[in-house]
Amino acid sequence: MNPVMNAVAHAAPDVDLSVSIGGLKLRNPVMPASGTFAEGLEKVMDFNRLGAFVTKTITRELRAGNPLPRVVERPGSLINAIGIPSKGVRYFVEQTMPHYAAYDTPLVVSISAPTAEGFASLAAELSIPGIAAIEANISCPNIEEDGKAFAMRAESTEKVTRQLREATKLPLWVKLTPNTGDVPEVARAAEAAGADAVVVANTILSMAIDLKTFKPCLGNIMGGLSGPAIKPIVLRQVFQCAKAVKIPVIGCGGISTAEDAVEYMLAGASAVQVGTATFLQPAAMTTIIDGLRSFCLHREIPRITDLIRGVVIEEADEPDLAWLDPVS
Amino acid sequence: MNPVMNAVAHAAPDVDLSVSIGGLKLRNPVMPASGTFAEGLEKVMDFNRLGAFVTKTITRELRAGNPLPRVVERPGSLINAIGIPSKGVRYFVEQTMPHYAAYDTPLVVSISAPTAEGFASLAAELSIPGIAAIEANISCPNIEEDGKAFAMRAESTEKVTRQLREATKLPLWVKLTPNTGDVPEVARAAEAAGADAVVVANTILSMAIDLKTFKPCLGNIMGGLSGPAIKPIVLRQVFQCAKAVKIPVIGCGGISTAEDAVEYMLAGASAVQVGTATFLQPAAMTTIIDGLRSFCLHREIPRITDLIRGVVIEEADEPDLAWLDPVS
Amino acid sequence: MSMQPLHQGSLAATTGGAGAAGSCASWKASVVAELAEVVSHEAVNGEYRHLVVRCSAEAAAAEPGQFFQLLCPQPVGEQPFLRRPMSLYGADPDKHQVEFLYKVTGAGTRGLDTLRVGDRLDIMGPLGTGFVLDPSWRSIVAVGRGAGLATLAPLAKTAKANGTRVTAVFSARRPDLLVSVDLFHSHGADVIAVTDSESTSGPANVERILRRLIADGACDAFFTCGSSRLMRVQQRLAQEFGLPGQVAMEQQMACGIGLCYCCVRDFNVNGEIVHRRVCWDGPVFDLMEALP
Amino acid sequence: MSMQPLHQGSLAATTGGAGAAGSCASWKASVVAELAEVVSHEAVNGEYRHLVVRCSAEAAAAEPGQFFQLLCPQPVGEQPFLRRPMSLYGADPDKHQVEFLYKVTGAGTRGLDTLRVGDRLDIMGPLGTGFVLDPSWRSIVAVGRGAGLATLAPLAKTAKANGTRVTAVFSARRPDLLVSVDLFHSHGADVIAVTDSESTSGPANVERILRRLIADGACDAFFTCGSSRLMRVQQRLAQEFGLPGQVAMEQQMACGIGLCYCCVRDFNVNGEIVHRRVCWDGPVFDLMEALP
Ligand SMILES: Cc1cc2nc3c(=O)[nH]c(=O)nc-3n(C[C@H](O)[C@H](O)[C@H](O)COP(=O)(O)OP(=O)(O)OC[C@H]3O[C@@H](n4cnc5c(N)ncnc54)[C@H](O)[C@@H]3O)c2cc1C
Ligand SMILES: Cc1cc2nc3c(=O)[nH]c(=O)nc-3n(C[C@H](O)[C@H](O)[C@H](O)COP(=O)(O)OP(=O)(O)OC[C@H]3O[C@@H](n4cnc5c(N)ncnc54)[C@H](O)[C@@H]3O)c2cc1C
Ligand SMILES: Cc1cc2nc3c(=O)[nH]c(=O)nc-3n(C[C@H](O)[C@H](O)[C@H](O)COP(=O)(O)O)c2cc1C
Ligand SMILES: Cc1cc2nc3c(=O)[nH]c(=O)nc-3n(C[C@H](O)[C@H](O)[C@H](O)COP(=O)(O)O)c2cc1C
Ligand code: FES
Ligand code: FES
Repeated sequence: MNPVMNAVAHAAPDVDLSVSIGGLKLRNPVMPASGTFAEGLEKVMDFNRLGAFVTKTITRELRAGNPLPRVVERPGSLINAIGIPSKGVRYFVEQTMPHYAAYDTPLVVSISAPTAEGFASLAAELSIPGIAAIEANISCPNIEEDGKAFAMRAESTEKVTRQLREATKLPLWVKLTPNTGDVPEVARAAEAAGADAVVVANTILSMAIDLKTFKPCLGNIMGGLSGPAIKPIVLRQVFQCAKAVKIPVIGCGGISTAEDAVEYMLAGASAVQVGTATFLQPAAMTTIIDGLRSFCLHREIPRITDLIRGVVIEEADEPDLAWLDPVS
Repeated sequence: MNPVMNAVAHAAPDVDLSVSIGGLKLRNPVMPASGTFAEGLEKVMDFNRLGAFVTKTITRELRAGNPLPRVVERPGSLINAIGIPSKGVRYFVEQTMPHYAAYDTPLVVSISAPTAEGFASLAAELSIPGIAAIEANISCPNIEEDGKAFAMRAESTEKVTRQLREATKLPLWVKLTPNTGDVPEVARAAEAAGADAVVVANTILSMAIDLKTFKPCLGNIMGGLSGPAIKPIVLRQVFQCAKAVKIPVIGCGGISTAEDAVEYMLAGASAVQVGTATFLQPAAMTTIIDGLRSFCLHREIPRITDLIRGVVIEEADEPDLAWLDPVS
Repeated sequence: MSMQPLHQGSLAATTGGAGAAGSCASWKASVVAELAEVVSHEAVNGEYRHLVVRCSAEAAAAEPGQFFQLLCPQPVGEQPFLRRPMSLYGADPDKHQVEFLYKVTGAGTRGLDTLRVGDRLDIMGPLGTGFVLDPSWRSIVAVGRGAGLATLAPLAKTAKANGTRVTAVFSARRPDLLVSVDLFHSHGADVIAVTDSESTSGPANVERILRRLIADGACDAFFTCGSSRLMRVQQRLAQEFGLPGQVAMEQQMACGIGLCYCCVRDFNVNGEIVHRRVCWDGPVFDLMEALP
Repeated sequence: MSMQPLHQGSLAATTGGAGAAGSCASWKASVVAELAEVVSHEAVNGEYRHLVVRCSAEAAAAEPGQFFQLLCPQPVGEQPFLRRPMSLYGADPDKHQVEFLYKVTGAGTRGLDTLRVGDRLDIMGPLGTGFVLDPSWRSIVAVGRGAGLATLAPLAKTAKANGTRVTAVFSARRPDLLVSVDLFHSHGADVIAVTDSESTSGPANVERILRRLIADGACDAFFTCGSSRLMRVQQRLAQEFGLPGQVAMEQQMACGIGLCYCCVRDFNVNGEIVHRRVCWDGPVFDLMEALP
C-alpha cells in the first residue's frame, strides 16, 4: 500500500455539508435569521464558516423602528417588536455591503416594502454584484390590502412574488409568516409565482402584560415570539410546506442545537436559519455546524442532503382528517 | 362600637371572585380545560371550589382515540394527540354525569361532531337538567368542508354555531382554534351566530421528530402544543378577540399561576381554563384561585371582574398597520 | 439534615382548606403533591439508584403496586417537562418515608440523579391501584425483570405480614444488575435469579422453574412486572393450572391520575379488546386480561 | 476548589477552529462566551453582591466601561431567558479574573445570587466600548449613583496607573448602600458621599460640590453613570466650563453585541436626534450627546 493511500484510508471520513438552495450553493446549511445578525458577530466567529449571511431587513426609506421597550422575555422565548429600523437602501449598499465583501460567504439581503411594486423596485435596485440572493420578508403589512401582511394570504403572496420575480434574476427566497392558517397554501403560491425557496418562518404574533403597571410589556403592544418555545409549531409548518412545494424550504424557528437543525431537515428543510439562539450563545451557528458534522459522522450519513425530508412516516400511520387539529 | 361592627371592621376585606359568563354565574373564574379533567382530581382538590367543571370532549358515537404514543414533551410544553376517545353520549349521561351531580359546581359539557347537524343534535340531546352549559369544541375536522376544522374559518364557525344555537337554550360556549390566521374574525362569527362566550383557544398544531428513529414522536404524526410555551401567543389572541366581540372571552393556554390568570383577564378574558398545568401540579386550579384572591387583596381590587379587559393602552401607543406582524 | 420532623404541608392539602368560598369542610386530599425531603440517595449499581424521601402521612400510606409521579429536577442542558412515574419501592408510615428504586434512563431520571440529601423533591401520590394480596394464599410467586423488580419489592414485606410465602424469580442481563434481592431475602422470600449472561433467563427455563414451583405447591398466584415475554409464560401457566395472577404495567404518562388518556393500553376483557388507563385502572391489572 | 489553572476553552474559540471547511486559519475570537469559574461571591450589603470569576485571557482583557452579558442560573420558580448585562467592576489579566458588582433586582440577578464558589457561570464579553482616559488629564471627577458606581469603579485603577487624580461623588439612598468607596480609596481617590437619607444628594448640592471641584482645578473631565438627574447637572457644567465628559448608559439588552437593535437610545448629535445601540455604540457615550 503506498503512503498516500494509507493516509487516505486512515483519515476520518468527512461529511459533505454543502446544500444547494435554488441554484445557490452553500458550504453548509446554517445561516443567521434576518434581524439577528450583524458585523458584531465577527468578533465571535469566523464568518467564512457560515453557509450564508442574511442581513436585517432593509427598506428603501429611512425608518426609526418601534417604540421601546422592544423586547420582553418569557420562559424559553423572546417577544420582540423591534420593527425595521432602516438606514435605507443607499446606506446599505455603500456602508454595509463592503463589510461583507471581505468574505467568501454568499450575502443574502432581506428586503421589505409596503407594496408589491415597492418590493419589486427594491429587488431590482439590489440585483447587483455582491448580493447572492434576495430574501423577501413579506410578513410586513401590505398597505394595498387593508394592512394584512402579504404572507397572510396566498393571493397577496402570489402577487408580490410575481412582481419580485420579474424584477430580479437573483435567487429569490420568500419568507413566510407562521401566523396564517394555511402556510403550505401560501408556500404554494410563492412557488407558483417563481420563488426559488421559502423561508418558514418569521415570528409568531404574541403579547405580554406587565402585572405591576397593567401595561403591555412592549412599546408596540404586540410582538413576535421566537426561541425554543416555538420550535414544535414551526417544525410542523416546515413539514407541511415541504409536502406542499418542490422548491427548497429553509427552516427557521427556535433552532439552538445541531439536533434542532437535524429535526428541521428531517421534517423537510434544506437549510436552517438561527436567530434567537445567537443572543444566548453567540457562537451558536458554528457550534451547530460542528454538531451537524458530528451527527452525520456518528450516524454514517455521507451527505447532509440525505437528511432532507428524511422523516419516516409509516403508511399505516398516515392520518387523514384528524390532521388539522388532532386534539379537536 | 358594637361587637359585630367591630368584627367586621377587623375582618380581612374579602374579594368578590365571582364572574358571569353569558348568564351563567361562576363562583370564581377558574375552571379546567377540556381533556385535562376527570374524576381523578377529586382526590386532590375539593370540587366545590372550582368555578366550573368542563368535561373531556364527548361525541355521539364511540371513538378509540389516536394511536400511541399520544404525548411528547418539549421544553415548557407538551404536544398531545390523544384524539377524542369517547364512550359515547349515553355512557356520558348515565355513567359520568351522576358523578358530578354531588357537587354545587356547574357542569359544562364539551362536545364535538363531524357535521354542523351532528353538533346540533348532540347539543339538543344534552340540554338536560344537570348540564349548565355546552362548550362546542369546533377545532375538529368538518367533514362537509374538505376536512378543515370548523374553527379555521368564519363561515363554517357561523354555520355550526347557528345550528347549535337553534338546538339548545343552554349557555353556548364555542371553543376556537389558535391555528387560524384571524381568530378575532372567527370569534365575531361565533358571536353573530349566537354564542354566549368564546373559549380562546385549543392547542397549536405542532410536530416533533425522534432523532434516533427519524420517526414522528407521536403516533398521529402531528399534535397540539399546550403549556407555558404557548401563553404569549394565546394571550395575544384573547386580547384581539376581546376587542372584536362583546360576549365574554374565556382564556385558555399555558396558564399555570395566578399571575398568568391575571394577565389573561387584563388582556380581556372573563374567565380562564387551566389544562396542562394540572399535569404538573394537580392542585394548580385551587392554587390559582387562592392566588387570585391574594392578588386582588394586595392590589386592593374589590371585584375580580375589575381586572377584565384592564390592560392599559396609552392612546399614543396604539399602533396601526404594524400590528399584524410587528417584526416584519 | 434537620432533626425536626418535616411538616411539609402538601400543596393540595394547603389549598384545599382556608378561605375557600363554598368549600366543603369535610373534604380531604388523598393524593398529594408535596415537597418531600431527600433522606438518602445511593447508587445500587451503575444503572440503579435507591432514593428515600420524607413525606406526608398521605404519601407514606402508599401500598405495593401503587406509584408516584415525580417532578424531576432539571439536569444540565435538559428540561424534562412532565412528571415521571415511579413505583413505590418501600413505604414507612411511621417514619413518614417512601422509597424509590429507579434506573437512570433519560432526562428525567438524570435529573433525579442530581438530588442530594436534604434537597426537596416534588412527589405526587400515591397513585393507581396496587396489588391485592388475598390472605388465603399461602404462597405466591413474583416474576420480574429490570425496573419491574422495584415494583414487586414491597410485596415481599406485605406478604410476610400476611404470613404468605414468596418465591421471587428475578431476571436481569447480568448478575450484578439484579436489584432488591437482599430486600426479598430480608423478608424471608426465596429468590431464584436468572440472567442473560448465564443463559438462564430464556422463557423455556423460566417456564421450567415456574412449573416446578407450581408442582411444589409454592404458587397460589402470580405477580409480575417488567417483561412481556415472562408475562406470556405466566399467562399460559395460569390458564393451564387455573391460577390467579396480577401484572403491573408500564406506559408513558402525562397526568398520572386518569385525566389525559395518554397512558392507555389494550386489554382483553372476556374476548373484547378495550382501552384502559394504566395510571387509573392500573397499573396493576388482572394477569389474564393484559396484552403485551 | 481545584488548584489547577482553569483552561476553559471559550465556546467561540472552541468552535472557531477545527474541521472548518473554508475556515480562515488566522481568525481569532475577541469576544468569547465561556464557562467561567466562580472564585468568590460575597454580599456587600443587603442589595449588592461582589462576584469574582476565573476566565479566559480574552475576557480578562476587558477595559473600564466595557461590560459582559451573563447567562444567569435559574432561581427557583423563575426562568430568566436573556443574558443580563453587567459592567466590568474589575479585571486582572494576570490572574485571569474579572469581577462584577451587582444589585439583586429581578429573576436574573436572583439567579446570579445562587452561585457558589466553584460553580460555573457562562459569561460573554468583553462587550462595547469603554471609557477613554486621556493621559493629559491631571484630574477627573466620577459621579455615580446606584449600580453606576460599579461601572465607574475600574476607572479609579486605570486613572491611578496614568497618574490621573480621581474625585468620586457617590450618591445613594442611605450611607450603608454606598458601594466601592473602599475600592476608590485604595486607589488613592477622594470620595464625596451624598445620600438621600442625609438630604445631601439633591442636584443643587451636587452642583455646588462639582462647581467647587472645578474651581479647585480638580476636574479636567466628567465621568458618570447611574443617574440622569446628575448627568444633566454635569452636562450643564460641562457646557458652561467647556469640559469634556463621558457617560455610561443603560438599556435593556437582548444580544449585547449590536445585532438586535433592542437597546437603542436617542442621542443628540449636533442638534440631530439619532438612535444608537447602547451595547455596540456604547455603553460609554460622549456626555454632551446623551439624552436622559
Ligand atoms: C407505573 C410505572 C411505574 C414505574 N416504576 C419504575 C420504577 O420503580 N423504577 C424505574 O426505574 N422505572 C419505573 N418506571 C419507568 C420510569 O417511569 C421511566 O424509566 C422514566 O419515566 C424514564 O424517564 P426519563 O426521563 O429518564 O427517560 P426518557 O426516555 O427521556 O423519557 C421520555 C418520556 O418517556 C417516558 N418513559 C420512558 N420510559 C418509560 C417507561 N418505561 N414507562 C413509562 N414511561 C416511560 C417518560 O416518563 C417521559 O415522558 C415506571 C413506569 C410506570 C408507568
Ligand atoms: C451596560 C450595562 C451595564 C450594567 N452594569 C451593571 C452593574 O455593573 N451592576 C448592576 O447591578 N447592574 C448593572 N446593570 C443593570 C443590570 O443589567 C440589571 O440590573 C439586570 O439586567 C436586571 O436583571 P434582573 O433579571 O435581575 O431584573 P428584571 O427586572 O427581572 O429584568 C427584566 C429584563 O429587564 C432588563 N433590565 C432590568 N433592569 C435593567 C437595567 N437597569 N439596565 C438594563 N437592563 C435592565 C433585564 O436585563 C431583563 O432583560 C447594567 C446594565 C447595562 C445595560
Ligand atoms: C430581535 C429580532 C429581530 C428580527 N428582525 C427580523 C427582520 O428584520 N426581518 C425578518 O425577516 N425577521 C426578523 N426576525 C425574525 C427572525 O428572523 C426569525 O424568523 C425568528 O426569530 C424565528 O427564529 P428564531 O426562533 O431562531 O429566533 C427577528 C427576530 C428577532 C428575535
Ligand atoms: C392531553 C390533552 C387533551 C386535550 N383534550 C381536549 C379535548 O378533548 N377537547 C378540547 O376542546 N380540548 C382539549 N385539549 C386542549 C385543552 O383543553 C386546552 O385548550 C389546551 O391544552 C391549552 O391549554 P393549556 O396550555 O392550559 O393546556 C386537550 C389538551 C391536552 C393537553
Ligand atoms: S397518564 Fe393521564 S390518563 Fe393516565
Ligand atoms: S442588545 Fe442587541 S443591539 Fe444592543
